[in-house]
Amino acid sequence: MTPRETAIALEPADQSAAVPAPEVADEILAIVDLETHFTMRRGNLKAVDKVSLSLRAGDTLCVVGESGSGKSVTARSILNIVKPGRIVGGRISFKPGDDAPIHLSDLDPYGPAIRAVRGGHISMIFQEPMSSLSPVHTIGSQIIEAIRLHQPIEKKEAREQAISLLKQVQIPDPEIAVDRYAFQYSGGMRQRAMIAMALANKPKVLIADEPTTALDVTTQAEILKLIKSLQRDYGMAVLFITHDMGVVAEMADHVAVMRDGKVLEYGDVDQIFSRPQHPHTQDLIGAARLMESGPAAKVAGTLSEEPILQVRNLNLAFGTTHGMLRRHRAVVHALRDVSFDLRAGEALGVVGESGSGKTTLARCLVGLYKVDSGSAMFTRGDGSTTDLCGRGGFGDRSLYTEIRMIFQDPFASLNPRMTVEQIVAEPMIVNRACPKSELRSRVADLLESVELPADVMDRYPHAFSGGQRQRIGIARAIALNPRLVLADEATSALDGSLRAQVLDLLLKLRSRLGLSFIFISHDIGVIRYFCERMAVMRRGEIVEIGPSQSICDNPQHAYTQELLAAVPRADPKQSRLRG
Amino acid sequence: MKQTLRLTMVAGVALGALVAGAASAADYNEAPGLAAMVADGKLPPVAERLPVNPVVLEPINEIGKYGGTWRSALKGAGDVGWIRRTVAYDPLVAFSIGWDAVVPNVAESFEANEEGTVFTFKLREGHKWSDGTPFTAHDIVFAYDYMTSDEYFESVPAHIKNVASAEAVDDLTVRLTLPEPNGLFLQRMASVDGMQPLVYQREYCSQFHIDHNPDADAQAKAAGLTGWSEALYEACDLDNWHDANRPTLFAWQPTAPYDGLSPQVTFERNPYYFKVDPEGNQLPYLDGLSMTQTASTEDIVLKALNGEIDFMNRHIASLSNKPLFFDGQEAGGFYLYETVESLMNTGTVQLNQNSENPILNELFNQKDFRVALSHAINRQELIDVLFVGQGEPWQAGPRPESRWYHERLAKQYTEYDVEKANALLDGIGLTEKDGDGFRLDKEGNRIAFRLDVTSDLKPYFPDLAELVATYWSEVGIDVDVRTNERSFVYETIQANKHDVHLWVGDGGLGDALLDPRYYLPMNIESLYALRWAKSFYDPSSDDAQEPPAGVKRQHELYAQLQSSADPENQDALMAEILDIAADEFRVIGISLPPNGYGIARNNIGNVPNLQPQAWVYPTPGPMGTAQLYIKD
Amino acid sequence: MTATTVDDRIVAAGTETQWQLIWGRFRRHRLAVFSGIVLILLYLSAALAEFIAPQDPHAFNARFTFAPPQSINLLDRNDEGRLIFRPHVNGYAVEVDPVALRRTFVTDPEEKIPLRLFGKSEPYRLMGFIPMQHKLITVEDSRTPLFLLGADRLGRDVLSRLIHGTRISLSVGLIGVIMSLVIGLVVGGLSGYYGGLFDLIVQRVIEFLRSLPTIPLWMGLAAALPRDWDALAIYFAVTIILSLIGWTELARVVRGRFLALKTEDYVTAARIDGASDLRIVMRHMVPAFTSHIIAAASLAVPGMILAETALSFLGLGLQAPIISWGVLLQEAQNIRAVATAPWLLWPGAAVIVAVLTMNFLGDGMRDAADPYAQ
Amino acid sequence: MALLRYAVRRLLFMIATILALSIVCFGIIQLPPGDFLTAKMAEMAATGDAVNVDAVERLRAQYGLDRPFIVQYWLWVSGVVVGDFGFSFELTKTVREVIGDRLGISLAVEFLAIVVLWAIALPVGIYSAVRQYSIGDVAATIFGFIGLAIPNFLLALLLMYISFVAFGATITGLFSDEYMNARWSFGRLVDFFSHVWAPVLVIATAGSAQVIRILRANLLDELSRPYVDTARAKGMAEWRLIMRYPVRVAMNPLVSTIGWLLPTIISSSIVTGIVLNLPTLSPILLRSLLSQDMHLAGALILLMGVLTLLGTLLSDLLLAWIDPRIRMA
Repeated sequence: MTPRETAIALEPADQSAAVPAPEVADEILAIVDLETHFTMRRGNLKAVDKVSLSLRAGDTLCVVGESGSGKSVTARSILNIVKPGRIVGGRISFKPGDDAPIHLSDLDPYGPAIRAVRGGHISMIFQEPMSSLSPVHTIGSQIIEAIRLHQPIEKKEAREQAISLLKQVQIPDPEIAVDRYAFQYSGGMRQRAMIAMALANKPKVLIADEPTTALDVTTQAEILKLIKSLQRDYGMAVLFITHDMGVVAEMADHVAVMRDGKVLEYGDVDQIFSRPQHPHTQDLIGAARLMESGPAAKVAGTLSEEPILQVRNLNLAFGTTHGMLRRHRAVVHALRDVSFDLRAGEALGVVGESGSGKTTLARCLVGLYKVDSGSAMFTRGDGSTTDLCGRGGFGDRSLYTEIRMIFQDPFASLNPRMTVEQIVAEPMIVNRACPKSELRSRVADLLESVELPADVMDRYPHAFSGGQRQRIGIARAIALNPRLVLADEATSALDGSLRAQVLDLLLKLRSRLGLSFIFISHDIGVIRYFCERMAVMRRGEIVEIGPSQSICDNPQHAYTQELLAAVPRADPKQSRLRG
Repeated sequence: MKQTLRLTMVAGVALGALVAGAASAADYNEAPGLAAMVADGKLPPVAERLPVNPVVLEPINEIGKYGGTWRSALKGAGDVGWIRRTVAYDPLVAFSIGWDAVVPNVAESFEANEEGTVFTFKLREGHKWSDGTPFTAHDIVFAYDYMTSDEYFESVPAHIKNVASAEAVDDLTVRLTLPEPNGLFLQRMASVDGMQPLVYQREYCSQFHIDHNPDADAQAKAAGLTGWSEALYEACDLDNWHDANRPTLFAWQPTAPYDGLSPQVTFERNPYYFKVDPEGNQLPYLDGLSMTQTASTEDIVLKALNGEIDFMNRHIASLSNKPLFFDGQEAGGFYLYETVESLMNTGTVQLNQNSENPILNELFNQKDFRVALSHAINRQELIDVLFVGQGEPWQAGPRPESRWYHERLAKQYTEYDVEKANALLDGIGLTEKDGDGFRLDKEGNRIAFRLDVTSDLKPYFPDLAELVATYWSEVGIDVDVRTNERSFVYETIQANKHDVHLWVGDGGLGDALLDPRYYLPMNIESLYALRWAKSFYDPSSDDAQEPPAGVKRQHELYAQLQSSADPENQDALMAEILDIAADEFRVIGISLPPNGYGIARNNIGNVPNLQPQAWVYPTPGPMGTAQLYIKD
Repeated sequence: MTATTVDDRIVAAGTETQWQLIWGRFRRHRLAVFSGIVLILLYLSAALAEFIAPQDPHAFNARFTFAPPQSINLLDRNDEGRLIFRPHVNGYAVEVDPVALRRTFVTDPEEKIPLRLFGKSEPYRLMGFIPMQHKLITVEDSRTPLFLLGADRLGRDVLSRLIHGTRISLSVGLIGVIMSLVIGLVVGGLSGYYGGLFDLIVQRVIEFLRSLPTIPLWMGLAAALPRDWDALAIYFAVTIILSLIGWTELARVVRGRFLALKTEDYVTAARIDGASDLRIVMRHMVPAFTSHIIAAASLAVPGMILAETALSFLGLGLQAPIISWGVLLQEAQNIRAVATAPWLLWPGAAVIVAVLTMNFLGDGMRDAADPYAQ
Repeated sequence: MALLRYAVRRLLFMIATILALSIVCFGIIQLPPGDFLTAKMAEMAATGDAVNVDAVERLRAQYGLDRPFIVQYWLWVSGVVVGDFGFSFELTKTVREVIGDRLGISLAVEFLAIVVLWAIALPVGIYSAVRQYSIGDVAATIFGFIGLAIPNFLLALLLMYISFVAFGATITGLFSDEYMNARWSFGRLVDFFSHVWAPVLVIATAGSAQVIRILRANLLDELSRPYVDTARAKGMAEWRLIMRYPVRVAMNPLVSTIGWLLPTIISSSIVTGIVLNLPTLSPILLRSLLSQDMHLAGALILLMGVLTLLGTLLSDLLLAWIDPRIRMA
């Protein structure tokens, strides 16, 4: 670490608190020894624990960390909207150039002084553009309100400004769009509208709290590009919160790595990526880069040529009705002529953005949805074949012993009212796969194979973190010695290093148990890391299918190319947005 | 005290009748409002509006003055009884205020033939309806013709049923002929139903009659009614006050009709009313009445307490409300006047001696059983609990003030004596008891019966029934008391399905002759022996049952009484009926009800004190409500 | 990488069952906790009515009709004039006012009626089967008056009647809700789980029932009850009538939960485990909404209690000699009682307390019903 | 257009419901033993007036009460279809006249009650959600629920007595004597409001708790939504943003509560109307039920059911209208 960096990025756990923040040139925002606490039932949670950061005018500072690291709370502390938490220590100073610095943390969080800063000098955009916009007010009225809160102008004039803001964020037909509601916008447009609102009063600082996490990767690329270009136009400083090292590499001038409410490391982006100091930073970068390699080396054994599953011409259309008015919408073709083969022991990745039909495909294959036409012939352990999508299909529940599923959301997929033992044992009980007397030891074995200690058996899911829960879900999936596992976004809810751990666990199990996988993900990196072959889906169709590596290296379909191009690389040198 | 009361009442009546007879034409005065109308030529002068020989009403206290409104209240849409009592008591012949004589009223005079079958009433010359048209014998004949025809919408009131024919001898003379002698006919004509023939003005009402208006039926049906008869009935009958256009003879005529919808029913002075005070002032003194229609008794109570009720006792003057009104007198500017209770009992416990249940029937028909149950009741305690000690133990016999007071009937078997009761019950063979101490009947079952009671008539009934049941359980008789809704109770008793019935004691004062239901089974309300009663009033009915000798004798005596026109003879016959009633002891009484009360504003004049309270004698009607006035 | 990485901190012991978690959340709702305590006391006094009530609720006393409440004095002077702890009430001097038709009561400071805790009483059976001879509060001489909340028109002890009324009133609500619950669970569950035409019909029926004005419906049904039923049968019939509408709300809640749970991942997971429909419902769905149902049910109880009083007000429903709050209030629903014997309104206070506390308790339970929601 | 189609479909369904409702209504009235005439006779006996027994059979035939249920129902309902709601035996008026006389004032009282109900429920609900678990929340909640907890008749009775003792005024009815039968004028309006507050208060407090509860729950949900933070980050003042965003959103589902509030409102207005002697349909309904005046009672219950259904429909349509998510999605 260089001396300057030590002064700013502290190791406050063991160092004394009161290191004064040095003056930094062009500093527009200074956070010194910030402490934000939440009062919980079981005591005080120190969400932000003596954090010091500095943001320079026109600069982009990325704060990166996994969930629970305190990065969002730090961002929110700047504008003091941390309810129900409270800032208990430190100082946040906003230094608008010529004027005297404003000590934001000293201001009454409901008072007019801080309200003048909020949305005026410092704006903020959030992770969920849908829920961050009022559902019952037009986009226009929300932007107009933001304008008129800080500028004494007439409604009409504010409306003109709002339209021009929408134009700046590249929303088509801004004159019409201004009177639309959030639900009439697509996800990317909503985030653009949020940005427009944040820019309404030409702020000096824009705080972006994971603004692209909820978006598809292609949309993410557009939004990042937009932020970058607006930053230049407006000369703003941007404080960018993210968990994605790829995004960091694309966006940052400076990087702060956080964990457990503390800043672990701070530095220039190139330096962070090329010479990370802290092991956690190294982990994060390592995990991000891991996804750029294929699986072949990691899986032992050879692939058989025998297909375990032959999917032919699956079609499924939803005639959706929406809302109370039950107005019939256009039919949505969730699956269109989907065909592929899966060989025994192979992992096939299905990649696509939201709405591409990939999850529908998984649900059809486990009998949760009935297809309109097509078949999925599954070769069972005894050599017989069954059409998973046929009439009889899952009427034979014993199929579920051979085909198992891992869910995306480790919180929702475990019954919170059952102990780990009950959850993992449930498939064995209902399928009478294990004598009662041996259940407990079998569960212990399974937990061990997912690298959890056996003594967690009597605990409830709420005691576990996301990664641990996903392991429990995996233990449940392999409990019956299945032959085919469908993993539906199994790692999407996990942050970088955790994701890698779980993927490695799955790889281990895959080779040990000889499992076949259909691995569904929106993250092409994950697929490349885990699957020999991948299928790219878009609007219910497979647009391209083939070996993962060759698709990634040499995509044929335009959509695949677009998809690959949009993936941020965890290497600032490859960044397309800077310079 | 009671003796004096009775004397004064009789004296008051004698005087009233005397003055009424001695009316003379003089310079009449009228209300200022009417005088103005006369001056404007909208009304004929008062002398032309009054009959040649108006009734001179001797005021109870003093000559009044004109003006003011009498405010009271109606409970719900079916409270026509209060209108009858206040506005509409002006029959051909009326009860004296003391309820011991029948005096001329609308009729100037009347006479009966010796057999008591033909009654001739002379009307007053120049008597006019409220619209100024002459009131004649033809109006009465019109009413009788309709009421006795098969087309009459309701059923025929009893006093009309007995009229064979009505004829107009001349414009001012009407003659009623009865099919058989009726000694009580004049009393019936003076009763609350006596106005029935006087409300059908021929000119107005004939428009609804098919004989006079061929379109009447179609018009009625167009209005949603079942036919012309209903339309006529609705427009003109005594119970109906929906029609403000109908001319009347009463002191006030409706302005806002009582149709169940108007929140307030109002009446205004009838400029042609036929009574004057001794100074020649045309009555009534009051300009009008207003009655607020309300669904809630408590609303009326509150209005009374707040001084918004001028003179009233109906609905509100319960025993339990008395302390409330007593305390509220000063604040509300009213006082409590007393009424003489006409009921002879707070509760008549009627064991159904015509019960369909053979076991109970046999038990109830044993006099010793009834006597035993009577002795088992601690009447003094009941009086203390329910009536704050007011009243005395009393069987079902006429009140002490009554002409027909019968001491033995009233007071026998009233002492509380559990031992005696047990001995009597043992004596009729009810010696076996079950584990809970209840006696067993001859088949070895517990003697148990039901008492369905409704709280609608008297709020204390459920309590009274409970207490009686408690006392009886102490002598081994099990009574299951149920508080029930009144129409259920009514259905049960009509079908003679009841074991025991609890009601009050009618026939305590002047109504003893007309309604001696508890002294002998004679009408549908004699619920201790309905089938025997039927053998008297409806012998052709399938349900009629031959009564035992004593009751049979009573029926004979009452038939004689009804056809006797001689009051002395009537009294003698009544005395014999009561003797038999005392011997038979068929109805168990509880206690003599204390006098009732009502509330009157301090500035209301001529409020009667100690007037009898009854329905047949529709209190306060017989006082002549036209003499009420508002003091300065 | 090993099993013990950064992430693998176990945040809590993690062995709390759902009910322990619910309790933890529930405790934060102070009003609900307080209400729960009050309700426990109410139900206790209902269960132990015979023991707690100082007198036989049916015993009348001619001398003390409309006697006002006596207050308990804790201290007394002994023979030497020193203050000592001797709880007592004062006797009354009673006069009959024959004009106003009432008894007037003047507290007699000389007559001191000492109170005893757990004193001997007439033998009775607690809850109908436990023979006992002691009561919570007694007076030495059972003929001396003890009317802590005054007496009614027959000289019966209002406090004792109130306590005995608690038994009926609180159980009407409870039994009614249990009945509603059974109907609501079956109908709502089937409708929510299977959906389709059955769901459609059930939804329409519920909508229809909810559009019926309740009071006329109750009136019609209550008036139609056979009169020769005994008191107990009428009591049950009344609760059935009350639950006739009540079940719709519960069915709605159950259906809603079913619909929500059906799409939960862990229910899908159970299906993929190969669990049968019955097992999915019983093992995975029912435990998840039990707490919601209890909360909804506890919110339905006060409605039933109020309905019972409303029926009594209209002269339908339960009738004396059964003692319920509604029946007791029936005696107080006149100006006379409000003006001259306001202590007859105590059952009204009991209704208010019960309804309020049940609402708060229900709210607290509902807030805590899903301890896993964030 | 979709709104229109939706409305039409709902209307069609409503007609079917109303038909079922009419059977139930007529059935309810027929449930108690006896008929109008037994009830009438019993009542006369109970006021101490004499009963004219012979009339019964004849009148029974006149009114058609001796016919089987289904015939009576058919006669009634076939009239209802063409707008003839039958005849009130007791008031000897067509049901239409009776209802026409009282409907306006009944609706006025109920409408005022809903307005007041909201006026109580909104501030209490908002406050107790924004300040969840504070002392103010506890106090506001108790205040909001006390009206629910007091039986309507008791509250009405107490108000009646308190206003008598404290102000020497009887607040029963809706008009003083001098305005009772008068035409509408300014004076009468003032008089109306000097009376109507009591029943409106009773009815409103009986229903406000429900609304408070829903509003509070909705608002608690909405308060934690990100768009609240967005508004905060814009620099809006706290209360202003709460009123403009989460409250505005939480209000939407409340609109649809109007529909199912109606049965509560109607039920409590029946009891209140009786105790406070309002010239509304309530006392008439009670009386017609007690006297088994079946056409009138049937029509009134039917009317209430239809009003409830209409209210539900209107509030659903209103919700669709005010909530862009439903209107335009």
